[in-house]
Amino acid sequence: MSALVLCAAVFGLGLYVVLTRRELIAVLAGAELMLGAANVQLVSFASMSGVPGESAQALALMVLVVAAAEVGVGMAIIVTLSRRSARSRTDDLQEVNG
Amino acid sequence: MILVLLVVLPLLGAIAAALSGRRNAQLPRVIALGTTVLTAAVSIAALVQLLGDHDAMFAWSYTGEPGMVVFRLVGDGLAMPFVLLTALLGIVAVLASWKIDDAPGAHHALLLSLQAAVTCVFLAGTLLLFYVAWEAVLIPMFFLIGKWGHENRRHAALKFFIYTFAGSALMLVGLLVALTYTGGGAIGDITVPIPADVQVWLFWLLAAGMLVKIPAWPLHTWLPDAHVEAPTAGSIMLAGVLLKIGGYGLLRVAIPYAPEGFKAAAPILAGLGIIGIVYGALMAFAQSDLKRLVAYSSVAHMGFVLLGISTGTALGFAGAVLAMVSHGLVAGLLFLLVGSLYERTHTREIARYGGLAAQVPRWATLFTFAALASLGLPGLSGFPGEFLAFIEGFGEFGWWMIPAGIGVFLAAVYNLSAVRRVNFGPLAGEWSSLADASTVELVAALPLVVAIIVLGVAPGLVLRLTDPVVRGITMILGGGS
Amino acid sequence: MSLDTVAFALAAALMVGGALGVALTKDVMRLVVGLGAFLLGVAGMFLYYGHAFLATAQVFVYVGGVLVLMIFAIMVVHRANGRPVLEARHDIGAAAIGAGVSGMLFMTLRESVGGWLPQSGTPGGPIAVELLGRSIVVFELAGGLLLIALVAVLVIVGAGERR
Amino acid sequence: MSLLAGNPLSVVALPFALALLIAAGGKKFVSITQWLAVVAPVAAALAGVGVLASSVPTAAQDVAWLSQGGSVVTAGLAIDNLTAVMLVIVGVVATCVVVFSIGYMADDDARPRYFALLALFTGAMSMLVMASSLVTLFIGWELVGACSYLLIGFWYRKPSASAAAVKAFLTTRIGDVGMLLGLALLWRVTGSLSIPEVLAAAPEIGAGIVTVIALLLFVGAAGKSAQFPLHIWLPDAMEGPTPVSALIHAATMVAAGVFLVVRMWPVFEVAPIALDVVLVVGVVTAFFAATVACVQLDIKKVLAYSTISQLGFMFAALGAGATGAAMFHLTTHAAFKALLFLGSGSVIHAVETQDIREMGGLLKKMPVTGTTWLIGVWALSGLPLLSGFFSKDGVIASVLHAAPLAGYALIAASLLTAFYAFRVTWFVFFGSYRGSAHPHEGGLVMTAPLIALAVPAIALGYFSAPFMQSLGHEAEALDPVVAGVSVTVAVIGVLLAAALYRLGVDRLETERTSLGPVHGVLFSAYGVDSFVTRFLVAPLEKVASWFYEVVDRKVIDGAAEGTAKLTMLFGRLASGLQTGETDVYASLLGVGFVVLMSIAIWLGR
Repeated sequence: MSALVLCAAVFGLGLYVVLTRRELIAVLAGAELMLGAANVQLVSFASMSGVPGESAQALALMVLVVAAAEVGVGMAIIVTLSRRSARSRTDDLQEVNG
Repeated sequence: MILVLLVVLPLLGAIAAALSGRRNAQLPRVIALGTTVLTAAVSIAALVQLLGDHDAMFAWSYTGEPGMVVFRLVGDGLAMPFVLLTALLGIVAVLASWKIDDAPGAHHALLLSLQAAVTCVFLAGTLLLFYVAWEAVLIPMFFLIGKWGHENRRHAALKFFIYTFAGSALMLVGLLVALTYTGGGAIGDITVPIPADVQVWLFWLLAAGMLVKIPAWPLHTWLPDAHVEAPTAGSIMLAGVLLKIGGYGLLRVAIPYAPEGFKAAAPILAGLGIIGIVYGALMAFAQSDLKRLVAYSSVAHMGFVLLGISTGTALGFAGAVLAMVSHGLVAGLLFLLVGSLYERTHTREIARYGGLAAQVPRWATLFTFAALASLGLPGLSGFPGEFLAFIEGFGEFGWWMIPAGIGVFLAAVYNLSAVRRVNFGPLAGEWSSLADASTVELVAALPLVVAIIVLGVAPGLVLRLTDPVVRGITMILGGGS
Repeated sequence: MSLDTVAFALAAALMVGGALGVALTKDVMRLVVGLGAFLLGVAGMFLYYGHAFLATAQVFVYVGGVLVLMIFAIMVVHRANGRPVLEARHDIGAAAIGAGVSGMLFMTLRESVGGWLPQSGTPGGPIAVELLGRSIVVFELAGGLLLIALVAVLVIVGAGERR
Repeated sequence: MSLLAGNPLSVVALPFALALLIAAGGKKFVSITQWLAVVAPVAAALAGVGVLASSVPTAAQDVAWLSQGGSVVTAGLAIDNLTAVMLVIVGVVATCVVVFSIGYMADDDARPRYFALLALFTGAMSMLVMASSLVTLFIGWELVGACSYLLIGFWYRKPSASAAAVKAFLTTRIGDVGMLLGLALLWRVTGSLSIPEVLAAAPEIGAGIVTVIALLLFVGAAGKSAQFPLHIWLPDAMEGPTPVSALIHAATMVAAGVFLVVRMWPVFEVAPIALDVVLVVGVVTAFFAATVACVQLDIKKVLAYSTISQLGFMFAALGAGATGAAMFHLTTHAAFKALLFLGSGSVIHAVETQDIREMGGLLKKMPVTGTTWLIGVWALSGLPLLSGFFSKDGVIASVLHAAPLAGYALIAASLLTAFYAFRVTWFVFFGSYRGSAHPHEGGLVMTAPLIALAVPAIALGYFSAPFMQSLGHEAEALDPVVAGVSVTVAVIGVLLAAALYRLGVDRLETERTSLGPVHGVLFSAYGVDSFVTRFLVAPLEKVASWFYEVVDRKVIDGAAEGTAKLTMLFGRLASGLQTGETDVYASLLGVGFVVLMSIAIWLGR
């Protein structure tokens, strides 16, 4: 039960980081936090509800892979953005709102 | 099979007109005229076939594999007068837009597809096809007003589209509810009667789209704007036929599927009808724009239709059908004349007209004739429908008919004042060189004039057709389901 | 205080400490260190639940790969103007939203443990069998997709280089 | 004869066909087709005579005009004695008018339209008269109104003519709406509109309802026969060509009101209150119109008010229950009033003005017109030996028996009648010619009809007995006392007019000053006309435009357009959220998650 509290708290913290940090890198770190917390949560659930370990592990692995890919792509974007216009602050990037 | 032809033929014509439009301007007009004349011939053949096997309705349906009726056309006594009216007005509309020169191909294609869609509404055998055709009517009309209209045509086209679309959205909900209960999908075969308490709100749901279309009193403000901006042919089809699918829908769908709901709603409908008669006449009298005047007169005429339908008696329905067919002819003729005048004078301001009878005698005689028909002069088509609606209305609602009587008087007021301000009095200087109605316009007007007189003298022709269907409806209303 | 509760406490402390480090630090390197600590904590938790393979994978992929990548990215991005000062706009709104989400997360998940949430879909096992068994093709396709994504990364980065 | 009498439909169809032919003929053939216009009324007259001679009413040619689901509205035509009498009147007068018009309208360029409309009118009038169902009667009723509208506004270039035409149609239309309501009430109560059935069912209808029906039908009759207060259109209707006034506004259309009451007599019989109303309205109109006629300066206006007054006499007789006397007076009135109108037409044609101050001494210059006018005026005033004397005497006798007070009013009215009739006669036909034109007698085409009409004006009085029998009434003998009184009163009127004349023409000018305010009141027909225009017509325009500006544009259209604006407003609000900062989006996401999950939990509880 305590794992539940922990992971939820860390997830909230990760979200806080995403919301408050201005640098893309920090935002990505926040995302990592959230993903990690989710992973732990997943695993703790699997053990609690008697699901065979392998499937939990398989799923966690999948999340891991996805997280890794995500960081990779995130880094690439950061690098290109910074190289092209030296802007890595979320505030400057307003084009999103169409 | 003949029914399918009625719908498909104009569509083919539309495609042909659109394609040929690119090469030269004259070809699409000829194709359009040919198609409409052919469709008229086919519709007469359908009439003969209907009369042949003593008024049995004949249907054509294409059923999908699990036996679900997918596409069904029904030609019976109630639909046939409207189909013939559509065919006739189709010819008149094509003739009226003979001198359209910007993209004539597209214009005639849209006209023909509009005619096909409307015919499909009248012949629709299943609820779904009825709805699909009902919506399909909006599209060509929207483009006709939007592209070939006058000053602020976009606003009018958009308002027309959204207003009617909102109404028909409610109607769709109603149709779906009806479908779930009856399941059959084919209009008319109500195997399991819909429970009474459902019928009460079901009727209002179904009637919503139709009241917007008729137009009933508070839902009418889209009509003057649409008419003022629409091109002549657009106005003819809009007034002549599009307003009828509302009334037709009430008779064909709303009442049979929700008779209890109709009985509860009848007084309100009658009230709306009577208000419509007086209000439309009053508005028409206050107009300074000729086309807007005719548009409001349509509101007044359709007020009678609503009154006729709301009486719930056989003669009341007959009066409504007669009033609708006659309004189609009269409004068609009026818009043809006003449109042809506008093409030559480029103004619709009544104040600037005066004494045209001297300058354009043929046009003036037709306009006076149309105005007399519009005020319901006996001997012309306006009278039987309105007379029946009036006396049956009196039978059902008693002294509430006094405002309707005042409406009849106001009809004479605005019609005659329009004739006086346009035709009589000294000739306004600026029109001293105005040309009289061209032969094309006269040829277009002739069938309408003849039909107005024939329908005025012998309304029995139409009544004979609608008799079996109306008996069915009154039987449903009478309790037998 | 049995051994595993100690392990759990340690891992939890590592996770929370790392997260707080990421959240509060001004300096970017300290942020990376915090993230590293957090990831180690997560690996510890996996161990606590007895998934050794997962823990090792976690360490390899994350600590080894991701952190190094981040450091490189930081190096590349901030070559010109030295170590940037991480500026954070701590505002109550964001904190409230974070707390709200975590609280709600906690409540809903607690409910689900109680069996309230409807058991949707099949349990994990058959998916794995399915995934690696008959629909191996799909699995491979997913892998291919990831590969393409990575290649795309190179292309994006590459374009910048040539100019 | 029998062919026409045999089937009434031909009597209606023939005039319509002729009208079409004349209109189609157009200007080229008008000199030939105008004679066709004569055929229509002759046919009607022959049909009438046919039935009267054989006195066998033709069977009704009924057809189920509107039938649907069991209930039927029949329409049909039939000729019985009453119809036959009316047919003869319409036929004779119309024939004379058409022949007269050929001369009168000789130099008018729109003759085809004129003669076509006359033929159409004859057809419509005969349909009205021969109707065996109230629907056909109503159709004829309104078609006659439409023809009168088109004929009054014949010279449409004159704004006053087109205004008068519209006014005529609208005022009669008010009456028609009343009648329509009466028909609707009859339809609801008796379930049928065919006249025989309705008349048979009349006694069983409840007293209250039958009175309302009778009153509503009387409103229609009052509208068409220009009784007070719906009389304002008749004086203005003089804008139309004079032969039209002679035909429509003297003999036929205005008589339709009286015909309607006589035709629907069983309904009126059981509604005594309605009959009292008819009596009162008749007497008031008779007296009021007679006073106004005394001060008119336009020859046709005098005749118009005289017609209104004489119709008042007929309605008074009907009110008193004497349908025979009323019909007899209607017949004689049709003859001599048409004669007077055609006479005035011939005078106007000669002197090109309608103002009696610019006439005078025309008896010498236009002997035929003069003498026939004298015969007409003699009959109108009810002086002995001519038809007016007999019919007016019958009317006054019956009214005296029913309501003495009303009788005295009618006697006073007939004094005034004699006065204004001879006032016009002295100033127009005696003394010296004051005008600038050089008057001369019209051609044979114009004088023949005058003579033709003079004959019945003279002789008709002596045929009261057979006339009454044909209508199924017993012929009462002449009441000596009433006859004596009315003759003396008439003679007084004549002498008064002579006295006025002896004072010389300027006397007409001084009339205005001597009578002072009274003259103003009388001249403008008690201001009824201006009252109506000021308090009914003008406000209608204001109300209509206010309704349009405020209610339609702002309220209803506003509501429709308003919903559109509202949706746009919401659109703009929603777009405010898309600021572009990613953290805003993320926080929205978070808030969304919290809200949704709380709902899920709350529902799941």
